[in-house]
Amino acid sequence: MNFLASTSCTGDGLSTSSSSIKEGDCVIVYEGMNSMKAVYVSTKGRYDNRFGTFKHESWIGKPFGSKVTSSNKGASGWVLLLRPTPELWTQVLRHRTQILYLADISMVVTHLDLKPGSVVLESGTGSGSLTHSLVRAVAPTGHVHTFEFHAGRAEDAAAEFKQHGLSGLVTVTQRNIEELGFPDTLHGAADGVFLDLPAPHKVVPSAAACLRPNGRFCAFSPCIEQVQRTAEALSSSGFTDLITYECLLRECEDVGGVAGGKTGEKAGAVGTSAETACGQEANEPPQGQGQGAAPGCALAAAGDAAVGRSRVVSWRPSAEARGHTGYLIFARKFVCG
Amino acid sequence: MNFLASTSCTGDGLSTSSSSIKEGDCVIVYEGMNSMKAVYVSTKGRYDNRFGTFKHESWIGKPFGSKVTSSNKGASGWVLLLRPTPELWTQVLRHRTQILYLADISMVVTHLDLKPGSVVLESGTGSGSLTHSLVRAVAPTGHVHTFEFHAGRAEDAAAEFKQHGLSGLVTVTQRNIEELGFPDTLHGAADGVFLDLPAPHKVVPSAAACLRPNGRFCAFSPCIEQVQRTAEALSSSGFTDLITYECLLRECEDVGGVAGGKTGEKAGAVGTSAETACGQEANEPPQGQGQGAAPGCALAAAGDAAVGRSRVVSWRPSAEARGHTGYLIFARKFVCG
Amino acid sequence: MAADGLICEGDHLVLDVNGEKLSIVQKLKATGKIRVGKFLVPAAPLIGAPYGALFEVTNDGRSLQRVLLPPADEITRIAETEKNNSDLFDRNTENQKLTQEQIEELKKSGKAGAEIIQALCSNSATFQNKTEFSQDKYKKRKAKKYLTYLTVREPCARILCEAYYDKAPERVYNLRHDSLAVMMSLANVAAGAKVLVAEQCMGVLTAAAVERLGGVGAVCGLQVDDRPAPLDAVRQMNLSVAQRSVLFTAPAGSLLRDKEAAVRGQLFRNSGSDVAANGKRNEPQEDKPAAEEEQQQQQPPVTAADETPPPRAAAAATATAVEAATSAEGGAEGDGGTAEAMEVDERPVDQPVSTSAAGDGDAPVAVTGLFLVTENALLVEEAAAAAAAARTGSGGEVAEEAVGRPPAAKEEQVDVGGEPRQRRGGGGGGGGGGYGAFLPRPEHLRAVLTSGFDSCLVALPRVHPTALLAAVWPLLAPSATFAVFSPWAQPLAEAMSHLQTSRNAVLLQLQESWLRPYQVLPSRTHPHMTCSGTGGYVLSGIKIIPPDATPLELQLQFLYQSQTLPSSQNQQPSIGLGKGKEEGPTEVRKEEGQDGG
Amino acid sequence: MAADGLICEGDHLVLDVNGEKLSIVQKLKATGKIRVGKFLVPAAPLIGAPYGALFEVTNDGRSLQRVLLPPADEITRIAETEKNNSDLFDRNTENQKLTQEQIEELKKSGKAGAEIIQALCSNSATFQNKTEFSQDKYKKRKAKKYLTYLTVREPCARILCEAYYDKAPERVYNLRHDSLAVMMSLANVAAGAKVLVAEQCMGVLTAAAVERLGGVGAVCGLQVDDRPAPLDAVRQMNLSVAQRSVLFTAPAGSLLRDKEAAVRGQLFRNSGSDVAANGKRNEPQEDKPAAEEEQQQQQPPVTAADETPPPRAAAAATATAVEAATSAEGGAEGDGGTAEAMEVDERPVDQPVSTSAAGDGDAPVAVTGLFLVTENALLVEEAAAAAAAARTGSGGEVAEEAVGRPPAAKEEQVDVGGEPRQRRGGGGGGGGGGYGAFLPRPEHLRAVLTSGFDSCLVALPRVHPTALLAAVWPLLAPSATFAVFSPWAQPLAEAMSHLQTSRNAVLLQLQESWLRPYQVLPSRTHPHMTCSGTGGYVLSGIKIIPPDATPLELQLQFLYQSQTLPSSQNQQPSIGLGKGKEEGPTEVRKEEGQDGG
Repeated sequence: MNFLASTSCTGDGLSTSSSSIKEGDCVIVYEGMNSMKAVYVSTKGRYDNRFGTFKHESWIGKPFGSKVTSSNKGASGWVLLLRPTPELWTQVLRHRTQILYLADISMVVTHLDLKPGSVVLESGTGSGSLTHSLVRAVAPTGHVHTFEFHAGRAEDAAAEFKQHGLSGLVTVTQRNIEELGFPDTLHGAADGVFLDLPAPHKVVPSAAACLRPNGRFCAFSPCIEQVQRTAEALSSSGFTDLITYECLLRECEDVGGVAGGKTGEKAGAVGTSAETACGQEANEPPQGQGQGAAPGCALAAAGDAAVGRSRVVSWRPSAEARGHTGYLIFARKFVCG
Repeated sequence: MNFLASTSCTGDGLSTSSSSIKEGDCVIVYEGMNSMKAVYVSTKGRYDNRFGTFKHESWIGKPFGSKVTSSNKGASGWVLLLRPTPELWTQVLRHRTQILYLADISMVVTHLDLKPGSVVLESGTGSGSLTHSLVRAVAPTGHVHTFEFHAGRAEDAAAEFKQHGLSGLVTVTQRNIEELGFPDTLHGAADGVFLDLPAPHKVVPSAAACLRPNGRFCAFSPCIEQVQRTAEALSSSGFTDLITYECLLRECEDVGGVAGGKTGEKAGAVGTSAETACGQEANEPPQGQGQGAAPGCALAAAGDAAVGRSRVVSWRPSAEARGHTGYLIFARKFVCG
Repeated sequence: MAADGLICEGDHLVLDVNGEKLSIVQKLKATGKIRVGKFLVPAAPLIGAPYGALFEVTNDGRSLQRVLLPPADEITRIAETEKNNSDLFDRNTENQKLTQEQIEELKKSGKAGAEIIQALCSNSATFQNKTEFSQDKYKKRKAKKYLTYLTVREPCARILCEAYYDKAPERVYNLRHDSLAVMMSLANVAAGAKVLVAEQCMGVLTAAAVERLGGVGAVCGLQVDDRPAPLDAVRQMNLSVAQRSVLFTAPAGSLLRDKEAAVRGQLFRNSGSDVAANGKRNEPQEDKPAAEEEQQQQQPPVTAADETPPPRAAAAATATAVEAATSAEGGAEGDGGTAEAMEVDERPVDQPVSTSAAGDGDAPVAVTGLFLVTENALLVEEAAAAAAAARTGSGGEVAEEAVGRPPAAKEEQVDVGGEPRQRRGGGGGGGGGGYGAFLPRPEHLRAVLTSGFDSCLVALPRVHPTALLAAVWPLLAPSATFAVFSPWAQPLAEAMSHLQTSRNAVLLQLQESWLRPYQVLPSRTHPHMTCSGTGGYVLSGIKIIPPDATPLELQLQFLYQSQTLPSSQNQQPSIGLGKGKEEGPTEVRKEEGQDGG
Repeated sequence: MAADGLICEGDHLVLDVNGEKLSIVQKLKATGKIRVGKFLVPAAPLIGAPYGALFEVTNDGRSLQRVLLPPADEITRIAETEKNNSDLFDRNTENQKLTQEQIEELKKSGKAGAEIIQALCSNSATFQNKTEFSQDKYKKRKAKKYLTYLTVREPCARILCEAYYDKAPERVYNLRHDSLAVMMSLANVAAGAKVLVAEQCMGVLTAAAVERLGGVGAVCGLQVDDRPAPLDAVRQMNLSVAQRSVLFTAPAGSLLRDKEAAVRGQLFRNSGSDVAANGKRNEPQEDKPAAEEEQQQQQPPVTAADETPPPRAAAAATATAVEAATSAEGGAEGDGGTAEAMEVDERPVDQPVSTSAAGDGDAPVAVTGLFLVTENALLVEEAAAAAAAARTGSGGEVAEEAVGRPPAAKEEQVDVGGEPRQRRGGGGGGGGGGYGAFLPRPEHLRAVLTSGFDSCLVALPRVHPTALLAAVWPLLAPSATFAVFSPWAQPLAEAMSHLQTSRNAVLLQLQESWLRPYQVLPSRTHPHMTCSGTGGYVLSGIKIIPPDATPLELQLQFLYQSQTLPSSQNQQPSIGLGKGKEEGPTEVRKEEGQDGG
């Protein structure tokens, strides 16, 4: 019920429910960077992990972002309770299919030009990873029509959306879009269409029929051959501005600091070098060590003092990386009339 | 005459000529990062630029890496004279065609497993950018057979190799390799084959005939469709271990330092923090500011003191970048016998 | 109906010329001219056309003509060619039999671009021998020269980001559209959210946040400098009154002080004596929405509130309160007395809070929407300097210098788009304002001060992110999502390390978005040969209530739950900022006892 | 003949299993066994086969069988499928009708892997409904499980780099083969070059340099630490005597002192009194090549000197001088007295220079190839500390600590390849030596000391590159090309900035190599889904004689041209290091007056 801030807005358009946990809420239980679980809060519910047993009851009323301790006697185990977001959901959801991740999702939402009020079509629904982000983008007044070939997956997705309080914003339909295209009822109704199918080129004519003029199209394909066929189909179906992107997020790791706070001398040294910071050229970035303050910034000096500035930090790109997810081909429906 | 150290070796295998400039030498005249020219030294030669006139005569006997001043009266213009390398040549050569650059060249040489003594075939010669690196890799006992469709380009390349003293290491032949394949005389003679042609797949059978068992093949193609066809041809011509790479060098720019040496206090501060450097965890990189010395390194402490360690440096990737050059497909000739 | 409505007079536009170059037109005038490539043509044909419509510059270069069918792509579909270019030397000019004069004559004779290109091809000595792919390339190159197509785009944050990045990447610190997209996701910006934005990227992040809220929620543009940051992107979108109403700007200092007052429970009482300075303090009033409604009724009828831009006052000299409240750009056009309207937080204590634009009438709240606006700036400076000195031992002088601001805000001509633009855009939906200033609605301010911001976007690359995050930390609600942008990785890595140690945040990630555009054409598919090398770095995470909070920290954490500090902090007006430092990730450096659970 | 010769007993090999995993075999024994995937099989079939040959593990998992024809790739060639996987759930085990017991039975029955895979496909409930592409994927996955192919590769620096990177990237600091390739280019490493290498990446850079020289030129492995760096990669290649002869190792301190002596013209005179310490100083002798020839004659006849690895002594206990000179791994196998052979520069002054392995006979030069080997280590320490203190004002303690080394070199088990290996590899072509130590030939030493190194490779990520470059700078000839590797960009950026300011180098570039492997299959072409995220950063440049050298600097520059310093530096044994600092980019900080010309 708490997935989107906009679904729990009061009259003034500002959410009030997001601050504390209620029954029925989806909570992301954080045990570690790679150990999170989605839990639906019920008064009788229990959460068990290696650190102990946690009673949901004790979570209710706590603000999201809180640490809660295990109810075992004498146990000191704890977990964090985070407010769900589509990004967290992507990390905890049950994989029914391969899913889209942050980089591609962000590109799809942004380059489909989705806004509150937009109507967007999606096929297939898959595990609903992207769908949550689409819903977030078009809420509270838009709608996502999502289609899934596989009946079981369609059902699971619909149940999930309902549990997340999104039923009013998304409709899941079981349908073979590659063979049948989108329903006629959606013709001329969509601001955006997104396809993640083995043969998106087959659906291009139907997508063209559904899109309003200037509406935007996107297909995700792991292989370049699919993109080539989709591009051909788009060119011959009244689309323009074709552009194919590949987008990856490269993570930086090994961000380790030599902990500061050891010596008074250091702080003094930092102060000395900070003294010269204002003579720094404006075209230089802020410097955490040695030179910290951007000139003329009211917060920098105080903030840097707060930092202590005695830590030395290094980073490098992560050694293991996602090398490829897929290509995103975008196009715009030509504005004829 | 001075392009390769190995061509001017004395009996003990160590070059002696590289230290000073002689008549006939190719010299890279450096005026700036993006302003370099190749000049062949002759006693009567002159080099003119906006800073003045430079007489070659005054260059002779100077060590490579020297600064020379203009011979104009009262002029203070100067240039640097660098020893030529294949990398510098790539930056100064006259473009007769599109050329290969550092990243691809390095991959080709390394993944063809070229060593002194290797025999390698190249088509086409183009502007000779890669050829110089191939020659460097196989010298002093190997050979590069390079083929160029265009007669004029073949002649130009041959003249260039002669001027660079490489005639004994490289043979240029005018020949349409796509139509005719490599000459029969080279069958079974090559350790490596490199193709940069519009339709490399046509040449795969000929390449297979020329390569020794376990010999390596590489083709450079800007478009993926060419790679796909080449891969098909390789699979059906007794090649194995197919792998396609794309390699780019990403430049870091904006490396600006806040010049140090301003204050005595700074040096003192640096000393203080260096003092704690040995307590630094071994898994941390060396730190230019604040923490400088790797533990237990004889040079680090003294060196860091030398550095002064009062500069703060920032960098970021260059905003404009080469986005793509081409794909490199490598394969190995199967070892049957 | 088209997805993005029709082009109206007064709209801002993004012009896309030949799919290559984006430029921005502000306040389209039906009688004006616009620059399209190298041509200056009357803008009239655009009015009433749908967004996304295609136009062509006529052969004489003097007018625009609507193109109603997609132009043929003229792409060769063959997979393989029997020709090759091996015997061609690239000597472009020598191979063309037509002289430059002849080409000029063709153009003057009124031939269509397509005809000229045909003539060029048939008069090229080498064209017929080129491969079909090279012929395509040749024609395409010529088409760019002799055909000028214009697509008119509705300005949205994404396309404005692209336009800025292409034209003047340094003005947006290389913030590329993909990094922007990722930040919006990671910060969970959506309708209903309360978003804190601190940026100096031409307003791109603020615009994106406003766009994503769709009129529901609140966006606070935090002012950390001595003057409001430029919000060009916000002003260049055709926002409706409803959309724009979510936005307000606030100086960091006053917001922090308001926050502190809120947690002390003193926000809505007139507590005169507890602050050294006193000024007019206006009680929040709830008549604001009514005022807005009234203003909307004064406007011409609109088809859809969300899609039609509000009318804008053409001139500013005689702005009345009502005009100021609805004018987007005109409000503070002048200088002198009018300019003061935006310096809400900066004026000396004894100068009364007033604004020439909106000082009376039915929008007084809009003017003094920040509850504690009359704090003496000098006091803040001194306190900050003292705090800094106490921490560094010798940093006092620095702090003072860094905090110091010129006595009067100095305006700069910011002309990113390359288009002529006004020196100052006007205020937001709530009232008139100065350069970059939008005044808050009281319900917004109350909401963000009591429950905190859900979401935080930062792109102030000149300010160290550690410092900035420490400063805004008290404003964020627990479980708030944040995303910080910088073109440099190192400061973000430092901030990340700091947050890791502090244990005030989880799911910390420092990422670089890597984007690759492709050419997908039959037999010619490859990534673009040149591309942007960097789109910047993004540090993201989620604020938490630190698990192993010490008693002191726990005490401070309770502030979020509106408990009262045991000791009075009244004599220390810097506590708003000071708390940020204590509360922030500064002091907590412990070993991770348990892997997060 | 195959391009890479035949596999011989005693060779080192790289095993490539199913094109997925590389492992290293050291000193192949005809009677031994090797691990291939999950199987341990006799190595005998490998002997005499050509490098690059393909083998298959037999069905019983007990032996290797040569494969003489390339296995069919079994790749579907269709472009489009009419099927789709939409109604399949991925429940691998449930869909397979064969039980694990049945599969085991099939295996025991001696069925070939291909037959088992066929059985699995026909017993899969979903196989027939899968798309052809999914069928390929399924078969490929099963093939990896039931078929084990082995390709035997000749170890070269590139493939060793790949093997280390895959197995233990942290041991090579993420030095990836493409970065290695770029460094070789940028440093202009080629036959005839004089290459200075300072690395701690398992010898990968040293091995690559030795390989590229092909027996012509010189490679000096610089020892900057208290003990020689591991050179595993060099030892794991099947280098001929000629190839290996180019390599020697030298402690930085002694090389710098030798350099200083060389520029004073004192290198080849017995200058006893000018150094506080004295030891046995052997005049260089030119009878070394003769000794080498003699040793080669004692070996069995070889077909091609370059391609056949030298015989190696199996045991080390009774090593004689001759054996030591030709043994690659055995020389210093023991400990105690034998181990001292490698500590040429480290022993106290009053201990005579000797080595049990090569202390007499016809290779005395090899033992004392560094001309000034008997410097008192303590003196060096004190001097370095004093120099450091003089510069930093307070760094003395640090310098001492950093320079200080344990009295006896402590060996570590370095087992990157995961294969059993000897604790110590032996010396180079010139004589016996210890862990990582190869003694120089006098003509090499003379050449690099008089004219300087042409080329410099650095990969010592734990040492700040600014410091390292400053230290080795005097050893480089003008116009020398250098390439410095680090997994971290920041230290390299600092070094680059330093060099930019110093104006001692041009063409400075800081680059990151970006590598993308692709799967190219019909209708299934895409970059690999997972790949290595970083291959490190490379700083490169060319040393020059600084254009605006001050008189002092000019004076120092002349040292390169073998001129004599006006004042005697004899009483300052630290000048070798000290000069590095003065000569290096430290002191010269000027504005660029003219754009390089």
